[in-house]
Amino acid sequence: MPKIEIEAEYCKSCLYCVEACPKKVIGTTSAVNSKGYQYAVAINPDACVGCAICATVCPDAAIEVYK
Amino acid sequence: MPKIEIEAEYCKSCLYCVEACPKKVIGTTSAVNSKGYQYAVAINPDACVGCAICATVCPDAAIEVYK
Amino acid sequence: MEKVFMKGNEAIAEAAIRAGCRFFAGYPITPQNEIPEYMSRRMPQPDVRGVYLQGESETASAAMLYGAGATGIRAMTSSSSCGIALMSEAIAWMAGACLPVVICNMVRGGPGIGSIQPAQQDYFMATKASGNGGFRMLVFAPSTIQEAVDMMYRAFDLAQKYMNPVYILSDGFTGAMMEPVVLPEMRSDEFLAAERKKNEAWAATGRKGAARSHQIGAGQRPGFPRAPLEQKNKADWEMYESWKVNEVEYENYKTEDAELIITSYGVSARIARSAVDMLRKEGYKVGMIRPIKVHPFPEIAYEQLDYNKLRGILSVEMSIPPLFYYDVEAVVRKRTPIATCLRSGGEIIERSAIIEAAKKLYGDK
Amino acid sequence: MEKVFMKGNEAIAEAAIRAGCRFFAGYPITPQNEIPEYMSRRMPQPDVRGVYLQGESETASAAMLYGAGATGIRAMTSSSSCGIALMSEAIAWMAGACLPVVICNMVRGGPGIGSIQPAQQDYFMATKASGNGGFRMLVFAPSTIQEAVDMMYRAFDLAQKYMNPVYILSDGFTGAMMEPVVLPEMRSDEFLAAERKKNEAWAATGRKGAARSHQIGAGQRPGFPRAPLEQKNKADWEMYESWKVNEVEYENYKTEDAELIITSYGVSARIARSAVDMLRKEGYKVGMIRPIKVHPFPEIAYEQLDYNKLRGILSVEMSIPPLFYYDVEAVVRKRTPIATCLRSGGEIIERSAIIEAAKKLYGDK
Amino acid sequence: MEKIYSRPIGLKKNINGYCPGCLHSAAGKLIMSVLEEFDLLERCTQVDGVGCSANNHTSMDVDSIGSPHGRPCAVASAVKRISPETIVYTYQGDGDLASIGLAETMMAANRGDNITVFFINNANYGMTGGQMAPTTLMDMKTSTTPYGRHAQEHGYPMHMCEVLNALTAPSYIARVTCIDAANMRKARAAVKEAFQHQLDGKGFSFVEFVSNCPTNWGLSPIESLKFIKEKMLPEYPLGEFRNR
Amino acid sequence: MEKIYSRPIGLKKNINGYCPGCLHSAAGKLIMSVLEEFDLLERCTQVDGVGCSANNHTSMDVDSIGSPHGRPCAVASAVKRISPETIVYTYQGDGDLASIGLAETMMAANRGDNITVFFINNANYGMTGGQMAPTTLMDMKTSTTPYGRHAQEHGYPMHMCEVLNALTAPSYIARVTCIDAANMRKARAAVKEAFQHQLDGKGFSFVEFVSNCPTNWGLSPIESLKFIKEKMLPEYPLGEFRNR
Amino acid sequence: MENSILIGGFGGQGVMIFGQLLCYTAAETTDKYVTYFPSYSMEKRGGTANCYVTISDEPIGAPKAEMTDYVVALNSLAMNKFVNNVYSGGTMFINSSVCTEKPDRADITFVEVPASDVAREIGDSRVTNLCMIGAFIAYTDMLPPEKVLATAFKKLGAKHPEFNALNEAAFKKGMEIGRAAKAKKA
Amino acid sequence: MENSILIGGFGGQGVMIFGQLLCYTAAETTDKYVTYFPSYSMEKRGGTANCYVTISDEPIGAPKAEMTDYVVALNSLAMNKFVNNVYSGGTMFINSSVCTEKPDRADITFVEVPASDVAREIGDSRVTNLCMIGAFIAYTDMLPPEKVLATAFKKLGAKHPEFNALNEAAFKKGMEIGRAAKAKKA
Ligand SMILES: Cc1ncc(C[n+]2csc(CCOP(=O)(O)OP(=O)(O)O)c2C)c(N)n1
Ligand SMILES: Cc1ncc(C[n+]2csc(CCOP(=O)(O)OP(=O)(O)O)c2C)c(N)n1
Ligand code: SF4
Ligand code: SF4
Ligand code: SF4
Ligand code: SF4
Repeated sequence: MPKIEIEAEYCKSCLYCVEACPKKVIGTTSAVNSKGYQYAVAINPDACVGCAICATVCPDAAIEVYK
Repeated sequence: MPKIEIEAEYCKSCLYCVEACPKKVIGTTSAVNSKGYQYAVAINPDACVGCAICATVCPDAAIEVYK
Repeated sequence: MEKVFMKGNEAIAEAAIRAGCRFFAGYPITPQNEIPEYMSRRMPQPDVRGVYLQGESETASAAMLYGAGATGIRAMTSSSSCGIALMSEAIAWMAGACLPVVICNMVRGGPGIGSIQPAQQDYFMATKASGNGGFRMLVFAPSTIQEAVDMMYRAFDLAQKYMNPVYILSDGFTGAMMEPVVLPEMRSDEFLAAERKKNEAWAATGRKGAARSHQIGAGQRPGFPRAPLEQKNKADWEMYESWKVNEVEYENYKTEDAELIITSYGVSARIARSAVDMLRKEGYKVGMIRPIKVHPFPEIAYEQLDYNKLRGILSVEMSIPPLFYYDVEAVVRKRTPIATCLRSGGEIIERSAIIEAAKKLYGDK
Repeated sequence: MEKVFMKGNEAIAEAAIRAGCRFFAGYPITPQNEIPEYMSRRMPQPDVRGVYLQGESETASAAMLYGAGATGIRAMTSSSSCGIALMSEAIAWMAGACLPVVICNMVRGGPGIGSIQPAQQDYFMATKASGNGGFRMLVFAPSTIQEAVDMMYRAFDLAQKYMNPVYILSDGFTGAMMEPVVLPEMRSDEFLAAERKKNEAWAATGRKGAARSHQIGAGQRPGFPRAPLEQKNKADWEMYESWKVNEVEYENYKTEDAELIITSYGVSARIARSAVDMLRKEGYKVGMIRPIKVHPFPEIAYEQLDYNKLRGILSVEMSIPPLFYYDVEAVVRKRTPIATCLRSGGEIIERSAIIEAAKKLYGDK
Repeated sequence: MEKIYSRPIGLKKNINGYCPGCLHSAAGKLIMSVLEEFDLLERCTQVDGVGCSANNHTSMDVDSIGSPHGRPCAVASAVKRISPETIVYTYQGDGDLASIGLAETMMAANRGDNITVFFINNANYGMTGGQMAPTTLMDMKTSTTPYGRHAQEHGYPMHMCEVLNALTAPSYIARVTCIDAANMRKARAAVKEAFQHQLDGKGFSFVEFVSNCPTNWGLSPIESLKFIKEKMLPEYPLGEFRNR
Repeated sequence: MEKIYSRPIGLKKNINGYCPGCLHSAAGKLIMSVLEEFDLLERCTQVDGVGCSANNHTSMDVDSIGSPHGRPCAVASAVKRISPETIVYTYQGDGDLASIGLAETMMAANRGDNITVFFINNANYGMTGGQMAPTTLMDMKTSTTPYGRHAQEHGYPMHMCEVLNALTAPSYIARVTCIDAANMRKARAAVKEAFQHQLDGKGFSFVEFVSNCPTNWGLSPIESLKFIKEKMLPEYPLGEFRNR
Repeated sequence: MENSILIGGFGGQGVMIFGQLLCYTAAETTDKYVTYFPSYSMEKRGGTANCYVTISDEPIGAPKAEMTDYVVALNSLAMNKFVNNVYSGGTMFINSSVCTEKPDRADITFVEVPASDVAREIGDSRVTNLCMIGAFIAYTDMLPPEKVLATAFKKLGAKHPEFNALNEAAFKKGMEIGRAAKAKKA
Repeated sequence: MENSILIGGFGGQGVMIFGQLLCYTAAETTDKYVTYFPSYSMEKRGGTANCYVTISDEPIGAPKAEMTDYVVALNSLAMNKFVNNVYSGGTMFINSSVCTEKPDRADITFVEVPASDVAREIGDSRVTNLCMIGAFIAYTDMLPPEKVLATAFKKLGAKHPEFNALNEAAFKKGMEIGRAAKAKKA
């Protein structure tokens, strides 16, 4: 099953991945990282198809994708 | 009768007028001006037709033309 | 006059406008961005009707200032440290062409790009060599925003009086902080028009029937016929010498009975002053000499000291290596020990460090 | 070694190449054009195989030099006065980034464009503020072509030793004149390769398996991890202080029994020396102190004088206002009168004027 | 399970200094990714401009030279001529490359120096707080065009690709953007092509990134992408301008 | 008898400092002649570049500002904005305008500042002794290209009209030469047109003179004209590039 | 009397506005000397930002005090960085919503204000700082609360009047918290 | 012994070459100290050019001597400008083809050399300076004539060997004139 890993410490909460994911896999919670950013998480991981769009658009290279 | 006046002190002896004059009116003599230039003179003034080509090409505006 | 709570950079810009500045050219650089930004807003307003022009670089901005100076309008630029360094050639041209412009350096850490935090590492660049050729300028060193504002206002008149650029040596601290300030009155349009009119005797904005065409250029005195460069150099030198008599400006603070002198300028002096107060409270007989203009250097202030009574001088500045210190050393001539208290590279000098250094130099009370 | 009759500028260029200079960037400016022109011919030759790059300006040339410095190659630029002023920012960057480069200023009249004729009006710009941030350099001031050649040769080693730019403060006179000169030997390719190899410990030419990637930038010491700017400023200061011990260089000429000291540097000192000789012939006990490096300033030379014996010091330079004079004044500390003999703006100082001024200061024989 | 998208190894294991959503990060990611693919991470030198780009040296693990503002092309030209085996590229903002450094940029291009130039066009001076840049759009308000950019006073946006295209020497000129996955892929291809030109010794290669500055534009990251699409791209058309 | 060709009254009654046959003099003569025709001699300010052009202020009797090398356009922009009633023009060589001052030239053009720029392209740095300029022809030997200008090392000649034509704001761009009477007349027309643009407030106008430097080219004046015709003009085609 | 305050947090958390509201109020409604000094890191956002405020009866020598009477920390980074900048006997205000581990200093008072939580409840994270100010003013009585609020309306509400209500709510809630803390201490 | 010579004329008249030929010869064939200092005006051509040569047994302090033993004037401008730079008792060489009115100084010797005329006769105005050198050397005996001529061949003939004959002719003619002047004086 495809999956993504988001490194919370690299995420700045731009939400590009949230917007880009065709499967609405990604969202945010109230959790913040050490820099105070409400980082992105796979809130709907099972829907992931491994298209890597999220990782492609993530400017901060916080997302890695497995398939 | 058309005529040209060459102000010897302005002339630097580039000879553009000599070359340009269709009537071969202009040439040089052994005389030099205060800067040491062998200035142009109307050696053949009667041939002048007042076309002002010499004055037009003279970069140093040393030639004035009367008609 | 009403007090307003203002950022140093904006207060400086407004003071310049009130002094009659009607042209500003500059290029962004921290920590002085609020000066051009303020100018860009303010210049087009109906009570100003001046020109704001963003240069494509400091080199271009300084050239624009040079051009503006050549029109006889009141004009200024501002930048910071490495940006001012880039203006060196043009500043030398302006001094060479005797143009009455104002240059404001909100100093940051160096060398080179250094840091965007405040420092005082451009003291020599301002007072000794802002470009090639050995020219000098009057150099104001404000200690508070109020003083900066008052100096800006006077700077334009002095530039005009001496036909020489005037330099404001301030720093990112004074530019970035906020403080209540009383702004000077706005120069009237009539006054400015009259001043501009006077400058038409030499300004290069079209000959307009003048007896001779006007030529502006480095090495030439505006309005005078072309003369050998050395003659101009000599006239400049005479002017600089006259400044030593007429333009020296400094402050003695609690120096009368002082056994220890703290000497400092600009923002450091502000902090040092409060150190003096605290030391006084503790019973130390400490005073401060503060050059208000750092060029001409107020030699007389140090000459008036009673060296028999002194335990030493503490020279305080935000520069490592020290720079101001060497001017102090030159005038003190080993008559008393001089110690330094220094920070650099964007670090702000601490009052506690000054107090400590002063006590050490003071010895037993 | 064979003597060759050469123009100063060309001799300087050749000496640089023999010292190992393998990169030159510059922009035309009189009176130093023969340096870049010579370099453009010489660099491509098979015994050199260096890079000549004509910058689109002095700003660009200095940036190219900065880039070259970052590769660890031996590199230099040259220019004159206003051209050097334009390099101020980049020079500050090079000092900030600790790059071992050589900068040569063939001074002409100033300020600004001034004149194309020789002068010494950049003394402060060279010794006190070649850019922002209070950095300093070793500053050589050659008096003859031979000395210029020898200094150029040493300059590259010192730049490398201290990891700091070295400055040659020469002038258009020395550059334009011709004189027989003995050129130093050509550094071997092996030596240069070995030196370059050493610099790979910090040079930024691709990581090549190094433990850390290399970063060059103002405020950073190459090869060291990023540290606060103040720490770098302090290290620089320490280095400058060490120069006062290890790098002071001056000449005493007939000073032993002298009752009058002429002090001068560079081309003026050359002329002053012959004035000393002529004065000696007339029975005046005159000697000369000549700083060979003008930074660090050789305070010790003036400290060793017997002020009881002295009638005065005559400070000679081709700058109005005087500049070198103030350094002399600071170390002499009013222990004897100081007079000046000055020319400026491209005028060459006359031996007769020096002699006359010396006699006046000397008083009765 | 196979990793199909990884963080480029050239990026340090830290968060960089760019603002959230700033596409500076995206450009940097692509460059690191291509250098990794070409196995050039150990063979390259990055020449940073002054601007937000200065953040690169805290996040990229390659040799780098921070340059005087506007001078990266001059610095890079010198480095490349001295060390032709090094892959030398500059990374510059629009203030740096197209304003103060315009002469240096164009002259390196005109000399055909064998370097690669990455140009981040975000229509303002980001690091210093959003002043007008040569690339600022018409009517756009910035901190030094408080009443908007107007033709009469400020002239028109500067099109660097088009201007460079008026020179003879450059071998590759392209304009890309990173606003979505498709464009990211195209942008990466352009970065690759540019480096390939340098590897092939063809001379000056240039990639302009139409970018954003959410912070100084006063927009959220997502809004800033929309702004690029709707306002920036019509002014700055994407594409390959030259490929020799 | 009527005087049908006179020396322009803007020229002082002295010999200027240009070399014999140098077409700098010709350009200056035309400018003075047009200013006279438009009755602008008392209303104009000439901003001189550093270079042989510095000779202008000894020979032209108009207000003038000698500018830091390369910065005339920046100086002129400031003067014009402060004093819009003044006709402001710059006079610059190729080293000045196209090398050290390239950014200033292009940015004034890009701002559309209402000034006129005269550009004397003589393919080298005349005043300093004939070093390579951006405009130096291929294979041409100069004092800093002793082995000739080669593409690999020095890139290609810079075409300023074409480069400026890549910008939006300029209103008039033309290239002329003064090698013969016919061209002199065309050149004069271009100078006139350029000033007319300024008088009409249209913005940046630019006239490039393809010129000579007999001294540093090592040619007699007459030979230098031949060189222009045979070598310079094929590289620098004459004509109007823009006229809005 | 001289009061020195150091306010720290992330860029974007309203640190500078906190300081400026105090200063404007003091400068425009009292005769006191007032200075404000901001200090940024290189980054525009995400970096730390802090500012120094001094309100005094005497001219102010050092606008960036090394040691201050009060520190306000909007995040834990600032809390840990500046905890030793408080004079012994001084007070540190912490945004307890995000500052979880209180530092170990017995000689100062900690006032815990769950400002981020308050802001979230009110519905806009941007009012966190107003809540902190409310608490600070109520606890210290340094300036009249209504004057501070009026300044907030004037400076922040001018462009965005829609914020006035939110700001007021946050400020009032903060005051409650500050008052309670003060009562507890007394 | 120190000999100082000042040579002046128009740019392009070969003033610099005159000076350099003396210097190269002295530097390469004697043990003397030699300096050469050129001085240009801003103009490249048409302006005045002059240079200073010093040949001495001692190190040379002032390569640009204010007063010189010899002045060589290739045109009347230079003649008038520099006539007062000759030491009393010194000698001034003038290109008498173009310097018509000799200046009024009784304490120096004038050596009149119709160099331009000689050059014209030889058929190339560019050899004017070689004629002057010939006269100068013959009159002063400062350097061996054959060495000077050899230097001229080496430095000027390298690129243009066709000039050697013309140069030699001019030089020899100049020597004759110089010798005659010397004989007349003695
Ligand atoms: C000589 C000089 N001038 C000005 C500055 C100040 N400065 C720092 S970054 C910058 C420009 C930033 O704009 P840009 O190049 O567009 O890059 P961005 O930050 O937008 O990515 C400026 C002007 C400087 N550091 N040096
Ligand atoms: C900052 C600076 N750099 C260099 C010079 C030296 N310089 C004088 S004239 C000139 C350039 C001349 O070339 P160009 O602009 O092509 O004009 P030309 O003389 O050929 O007409 C230069 C580089 C200078 N005066 N100032
Ligand atoms: S890989 Fe595709 S589906 Fe999975 S989270 Fe990313 S964008 Fe969504
Ligand atoms: S795109 Fe990257 S940085 Fe942005 S929210 Fe997603 S994971 Fe975070
Ligand atoms: S200020 Fe603008 S350009 Fe700079 S990092 Fe932030 S968003 Fe990016
Ligand atoms: S050097 Fe060249 S450009 Fe200059 S005046 Fe002489 S011929 Fe003209």
